[in-house]
Amino acid sequence: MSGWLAILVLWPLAMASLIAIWPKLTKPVALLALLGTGLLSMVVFNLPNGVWALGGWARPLGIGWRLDEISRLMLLLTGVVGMLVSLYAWWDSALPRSFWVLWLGAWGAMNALYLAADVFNIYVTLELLGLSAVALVAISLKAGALQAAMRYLLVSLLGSMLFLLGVALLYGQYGQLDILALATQMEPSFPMLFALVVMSVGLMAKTAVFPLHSWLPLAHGRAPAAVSAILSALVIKASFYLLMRLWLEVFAPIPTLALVYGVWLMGSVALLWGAWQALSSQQLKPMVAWSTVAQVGYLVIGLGLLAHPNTPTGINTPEGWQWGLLWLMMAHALAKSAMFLAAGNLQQAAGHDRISDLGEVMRVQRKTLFAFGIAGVSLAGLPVSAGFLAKWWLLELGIFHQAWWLVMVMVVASLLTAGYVFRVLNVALNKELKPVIEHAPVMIPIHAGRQWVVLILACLGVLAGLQAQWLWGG
Amino acid sequence: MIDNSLWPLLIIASSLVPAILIFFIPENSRFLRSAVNIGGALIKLQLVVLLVLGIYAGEVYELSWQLLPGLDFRLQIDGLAVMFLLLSAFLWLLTTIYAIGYLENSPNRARFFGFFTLCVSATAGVAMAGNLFTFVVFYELLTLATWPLVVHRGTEKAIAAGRVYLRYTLIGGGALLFGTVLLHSFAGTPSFEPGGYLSAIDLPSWVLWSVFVLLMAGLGVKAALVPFHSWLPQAMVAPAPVSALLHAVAVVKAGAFGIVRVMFEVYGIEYADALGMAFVLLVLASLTIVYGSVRALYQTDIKKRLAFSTVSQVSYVALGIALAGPMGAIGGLIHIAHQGLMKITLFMTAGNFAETLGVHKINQLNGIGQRMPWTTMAFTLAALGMIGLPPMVGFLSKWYLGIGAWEVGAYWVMAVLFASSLLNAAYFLPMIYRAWFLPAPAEWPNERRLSPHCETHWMLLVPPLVTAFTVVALGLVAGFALGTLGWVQWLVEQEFVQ
Amino acid sequence: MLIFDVLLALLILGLAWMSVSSRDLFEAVVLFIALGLMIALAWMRLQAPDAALAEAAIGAGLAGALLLATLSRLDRQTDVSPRRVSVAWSLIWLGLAVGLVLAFAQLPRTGEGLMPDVMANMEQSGVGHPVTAVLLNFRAWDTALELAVLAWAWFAQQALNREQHPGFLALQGHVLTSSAKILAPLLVLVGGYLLWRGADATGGAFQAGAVLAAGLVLYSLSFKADLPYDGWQGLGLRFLWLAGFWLFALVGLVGFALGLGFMGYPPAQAGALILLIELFATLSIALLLAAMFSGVSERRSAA
Amino acid sequence: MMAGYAALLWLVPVWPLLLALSLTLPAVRPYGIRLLPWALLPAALVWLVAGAAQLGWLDWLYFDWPLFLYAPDLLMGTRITLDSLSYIWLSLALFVWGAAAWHSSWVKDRQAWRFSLFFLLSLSGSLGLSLAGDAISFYLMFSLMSLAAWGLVIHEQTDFAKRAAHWYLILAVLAELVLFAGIVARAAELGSTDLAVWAVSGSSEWSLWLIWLGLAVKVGVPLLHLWLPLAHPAAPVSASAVLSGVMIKAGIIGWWLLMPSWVMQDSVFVSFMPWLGVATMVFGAVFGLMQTDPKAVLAYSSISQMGWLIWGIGWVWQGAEPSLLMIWVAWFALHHALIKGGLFLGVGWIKYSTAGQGFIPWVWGGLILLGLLLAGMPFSAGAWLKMQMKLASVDVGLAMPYWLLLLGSVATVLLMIHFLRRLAKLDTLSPDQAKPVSRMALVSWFGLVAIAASWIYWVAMPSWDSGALIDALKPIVIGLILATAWRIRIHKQVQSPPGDMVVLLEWFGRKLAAWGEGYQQGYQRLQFRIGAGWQRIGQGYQSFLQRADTAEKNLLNWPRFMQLLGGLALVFWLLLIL
Repeated sequence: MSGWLAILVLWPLAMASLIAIWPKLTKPVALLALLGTGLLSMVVFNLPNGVWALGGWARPLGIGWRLDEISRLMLLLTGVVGMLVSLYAWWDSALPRSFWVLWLGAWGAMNALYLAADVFNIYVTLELLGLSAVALVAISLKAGALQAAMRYLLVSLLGSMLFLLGVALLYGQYGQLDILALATQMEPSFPMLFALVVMSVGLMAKTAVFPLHSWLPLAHGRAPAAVSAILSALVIKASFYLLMRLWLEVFAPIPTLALVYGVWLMGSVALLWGAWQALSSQQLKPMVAWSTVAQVGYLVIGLGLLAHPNTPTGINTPEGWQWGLLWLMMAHALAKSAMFLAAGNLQQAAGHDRISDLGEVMRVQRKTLFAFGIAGVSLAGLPVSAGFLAKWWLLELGIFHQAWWLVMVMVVASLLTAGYVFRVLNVALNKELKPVIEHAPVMIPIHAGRQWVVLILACLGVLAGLQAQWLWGG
Repeated sequence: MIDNSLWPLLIIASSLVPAILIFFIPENSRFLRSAVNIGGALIKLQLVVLLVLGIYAGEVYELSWQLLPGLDFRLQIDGLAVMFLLLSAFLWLLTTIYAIGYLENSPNRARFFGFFTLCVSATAGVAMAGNLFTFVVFYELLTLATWPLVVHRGTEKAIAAGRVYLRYTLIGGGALLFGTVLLHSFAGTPSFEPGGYLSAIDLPSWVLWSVFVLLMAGLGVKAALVPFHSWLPQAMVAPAPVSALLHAVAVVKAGAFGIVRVMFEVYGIEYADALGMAFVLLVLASLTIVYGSVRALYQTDIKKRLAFSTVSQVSYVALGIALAGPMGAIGGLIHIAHQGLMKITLFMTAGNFAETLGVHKINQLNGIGQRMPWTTMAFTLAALGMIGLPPMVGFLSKWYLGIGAWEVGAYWVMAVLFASSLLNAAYFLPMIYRAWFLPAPAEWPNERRLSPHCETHWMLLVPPLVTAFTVVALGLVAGFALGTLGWVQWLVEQEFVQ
Repeated sequence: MLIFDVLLALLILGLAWMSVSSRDLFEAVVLFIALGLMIALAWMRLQAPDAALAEAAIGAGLAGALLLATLSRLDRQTDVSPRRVSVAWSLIWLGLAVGLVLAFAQLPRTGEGLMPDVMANMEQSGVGHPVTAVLLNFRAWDTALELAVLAWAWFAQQALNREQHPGFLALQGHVLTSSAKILAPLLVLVGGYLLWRGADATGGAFQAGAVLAAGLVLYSLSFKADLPYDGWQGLGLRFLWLAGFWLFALVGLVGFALGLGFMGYPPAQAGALILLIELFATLSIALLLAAMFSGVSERRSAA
Repeated sequence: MMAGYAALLWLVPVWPLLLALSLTLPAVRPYGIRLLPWALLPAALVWLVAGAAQLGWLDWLYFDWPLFLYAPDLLMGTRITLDSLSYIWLSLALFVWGAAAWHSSWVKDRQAWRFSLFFLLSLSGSLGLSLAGDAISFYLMFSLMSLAAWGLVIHEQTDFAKRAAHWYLILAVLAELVLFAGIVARAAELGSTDLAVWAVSGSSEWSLWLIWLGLAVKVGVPLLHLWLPLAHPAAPVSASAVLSGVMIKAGIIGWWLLMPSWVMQDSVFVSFMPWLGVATMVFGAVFGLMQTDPKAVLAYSSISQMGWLIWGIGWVWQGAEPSLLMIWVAWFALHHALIKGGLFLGVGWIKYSTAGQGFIPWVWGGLILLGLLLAGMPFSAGAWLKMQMKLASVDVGLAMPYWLLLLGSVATVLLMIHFLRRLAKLDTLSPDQAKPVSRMALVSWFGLVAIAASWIYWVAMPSWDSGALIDALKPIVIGLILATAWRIRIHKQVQSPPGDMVVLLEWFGRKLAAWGEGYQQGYQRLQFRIGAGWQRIGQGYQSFLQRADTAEKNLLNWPRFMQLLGGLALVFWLLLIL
């Protein structure tokens, strides 16, 4: 086992601790933290696969860590997006010091989570992550944010508890907690069915899958932009990643066709519901947040497609179809973080985020606007972008399963996505739209670096659409 | 010498890099921007000309890499591509000059020229796309790059038009994507090849037909086939260079070009004919041709009339392809270039009228020939070409289409051509008449002195004159091997030889 | 005893329901505290006195006090709107409860879990009690992360409290003050005992920390109006918040450096290291819990 | 030498185009009219050299005769043919256009350069099509000529001219398109555009019909002639002269070149063309007599004369060696062209001069001479050609009662009498309205008259026996008697509007326009209704969007959330055990 893994987890936590202990060092330490963690994830991404037991105890007894293609990619994604968002936050003077402590804690927790191959350990990391994330939402201390954080806290705890319940059932059934071992022993039985159900529901609540999404637009819409970006791009991915592990690995023999159809339905409704809300939203950040609800629908559909009993595994290249789902996560993470950060730039500059009044600000912040546009392109699955490839993959698999209605829904949802993205761009380009408020608000200058960060994130989403090959090493 | 596989990238970069540069050039550095603009256009033209020679010498230019398992991103330059490339590079240069003259005093130039240039990259990509997937990528990219141009003026009307444009093109793009994925999951996405690749695979007929319907719906939107055409006349609120480029090269041609690719190099025209698809397309194209012309007749706005004329004229390409014979194919393919040249002339001259004199309506054209003889002459030549009079290039298209129709025994298509030409005459000749024969008004709606010597700014005047000259010259020397006709004949030989 | 167990179980359920369904918040909090006590009893019945103690200290004591503190800041304490019990709601959760029971009922009874493994490795663990071995050695990473969770929970609270008045309601009275004088040292003593005992019997850092924290809270409740240890905001205290986790992590890293794998102990020094870790963990836990309870704000400490 | 000559040949159509191009320069424009005669320079040179070659004077130069040029790169392969037939077409064009070019100085308004422009374009087309050796260049030249002539027709911009131009354009474009369809069809069938191939290869009847029809408009076949009596009078005189003298022949040339003249014997065309010819002769005359404007009379006379050519080409096609027979028809065309050109220009002299000018009586003399020539007086080309054509047609085997032809000749006589009478009735101008006289124009007119009277003696040796003379006199005598009888007995001008059926069509057109407006209104109503429908859909969409908030509030409810959570778990469970 490489020490890089431990350092990857401990580094952000250490930096966070430093900040907690010496608040005066916040800025330099934060920079050190974000660069270090980002680079470490790149290093780890290039490590070979492996499974290790912590503390030298053989796996069923000790806690397992593992590095495979999926976790590596998740780590990289978290590292890159996390680093860029952190840079943005670094330039955002409005964020309090405690942001760094909490965010770095969440970052460390995510890294630990992706490495963990032990359901109980995962639970613990999930707790750390959830706790930090909830606090991040409320960090602005606005009344709405606190209320949203409260709701998020309850949902998050509920989700964790349900997960823990499943862990207990797993332990009760097989007497161990190691994912790899569980996966080999798994057989359908009533307790296992139940475990799958409660864990899935719990994680879905944390991922904000329709109809358990209601906390998300509040939390993500009201949190500071950097936090929203982190939550939407990364945090919900962590719980979705677990869902993916459970469905496709731990409980792989259990999901039935009926469940798959059910999940498709949920995803489809999520897509339409989220799009509907996003289209009707009068404010920018809630709109972007609603878009997350919709996009989670894609993730869930993707999961359903993969869990479909007929899905061939291992066709084409190394690990088969699962790449698409990862790709989808990556596309969404890049695009959504860019969008949220862009929204943050606009909101801070204008002092509000009423879409119809943002025209002036958007025209001034050209880079931000452009980034918002191309992030929207990736989100809507228009080429060239990672989102396009991901959507291609979804459609292809949908057609493979001959789920025509699903394919139609996905295409329509893609168009709806374009609809709400371009609604914003329309405002930017419309010179005749008069603001509701007569007196022009003073525009607050934004650090130039923040515009660049947004642009880089969005461009990464585009570039990723051009070269997906390194992912599977083909 | 550069590796052949780098050429496609060079071609794209030659407009992509300027585009990115332009985005970052400050609004007021007029000279720098113009230099980058024109420099890029010149380099691209130069590259394409070299390519033409290379292709003629039998060189192969391809570049591909795997994007997803079983899915390649593939660029390849064949004769068809290079024709479209040459057209776009040539017209881009002219339109850029024109656009500089047209827009250099208006706001948001960096944005405009950036997207304008980006749009050409996308067009180059469409031309060079080596398989259906790559084609879809660039096709959609084109939508995205052109949208900011359509709404450039930022008026409510422009925004509304942009909305309609997006609605149509994105939904069309969705259909196209669906069709492409559908086809991919049944037949994979091999590269385009003359004669098509589907005839070799035994696919169920419902797949073939659904794919066909989806692809045609997707391509038909951009190619403005009835009933997917409504966006086009609305998109006329865009600045004149945009209309010119949109209607002549970029958007509608991308659609038409896609139809060519699909019919020739995915299905294979003989296979499509045997399946009955060619006939469906033929009927659709015929309907569009007649419908567009009829609607054009009723327009009072110059640009709107031209737009409906585009609806009608672009379908000549589809018509030629759908005739499923070599002669028809020649007619369709040369019309890609010919319609481009003629329509861009018309739009640029219309833009000159609007920009110099504030003339937007047809009944304001009276006597404009005396005030702006050069512009009006260019307009006249292009309009006569549209009608199909020799020696303008329009005649060549119509000639080969007619021969193609007769060749395959589709006599009713002759009637369509006849009706279309008649209608073309009916809506273009009155304009010409007004321009030259009626007395000029005492005062123009909004006259501006753009140049002390010329009738208008030289940057506005030269491009349409050059294209008008090309319209005549290419028609006159049609037999020349490197002319459009010669080139297309060479292409069609390849297509129909096996 | 079966009857008692059944009654206890029913009482727990009944208290839980009443607490949830109560319209008056104060009543609900009181019922919640009672519930905590009953659960502590249940732990006792399950022969887990350490858990029982922790539950009593945290679940009933600290949590109850926190809730009461919160209550004092709310305007409306009684929910006057009519409440309907939704049939669907009840049925759904009833169904799930049935499912849960069925699921647990169907678990294999023979499963011993990891117990054989644990027992087989007790020798190398450096401690005598299997639970401690699991918590501090075999699954040390879990425990370390739990300590981190605790620390970050406090950070989270700090972040949220940074501009607000600390949520503490002075509950003190003379009775409290006098009882605190007696109880506080006792609690410290109990804590130390639990910690030391953890090596060989049930007990350990968490329990000890919790009890210590309770003592601290009690102390602060009785002597200070709002902030129990204003002066303890110093560097040392901050170190101590994180000491438990970082000691763990550093030992883990040393283990890695020695080739024992991350979170591995050198077998020879395992016992001593674990005791050291436990000591600091206890301190961390106690301080963190106490701090969270009293809700120290940075600004106030700075002022 | 030959190369130079070939280049000269190319210049025949190109040179006028270059001159036209030069008119785009404002500096050249004032000299527009004066340029016109120079446009014919290459044509004249070619004519001279080729004439000399035909007479054998250039044998020492090894001059190729006939001459075929081929330029593969130009258009889709362009061919120029100069043989004895195209030489006749060329001479015909050269003389009439030449005279007309000199006479154009009457056009002296501000837009004169525009007249020159169209004159040059049309001239180029006219010369070019005489030499065309392939279908495409024929079509190109034909349409160039036809469409450019529209500019000549409309030039005066009076209401009458506009109306005439309107009809001219409609029919010209229609004809053009029909012709195009026919040419395309033949090209598709034969796979070649070389007219030498076309002449000897048959085609489907459809394509031939299309070609025939397209050209028939130009020829002025009854019912398709609508434009002709409008356009010829409306144009300035010099334009009328070329319209009636030269351009109208393009139809005949086209028929000859584009139809498979060598294999027409059994086609349906040969069976009706002679009859159509005779009908046209009579038709033109009848309607001509009902005109009051002398130029309209001349226009109808042209229709009538075209009858002869239609009739002629009808039997030429039946012959075994049509190209030899065609010479007669071509000569007749030349004959008519020269005379008709002279007549139209003469009208100009009468119209634009005042009575006091000394040359007017001479002009009258010339006009009467031309009238007699056209009527076929003895010793005239007309009489001799008609006689020879009759003989040739009998040889070929055309069975047709020849009194019908006599009828045609009589019709011509009557028309000429009518024309001169109407001309005499023309209002005289006051001296200040008169246009200045150009010496060159006057000379060219008299030259034209002289050539018209004498050319036949240059190219052929007509021999006159008494039978021939009597034959020639017959129609003149009958015509005079009839005219006198009419004058004595009826003495009434029966009138028909110029363009006869056009009036009907215009009435129909107005009706159509009214319907069109009704349709437009209906369409607008429909659009309005559709717009309203869209608006309603839009409003529905908006309110649908607004409902989103309420819908979401429902989900935000905590109990609802918990219910959903539990419900979802149950549903999953059910789905798993299903």
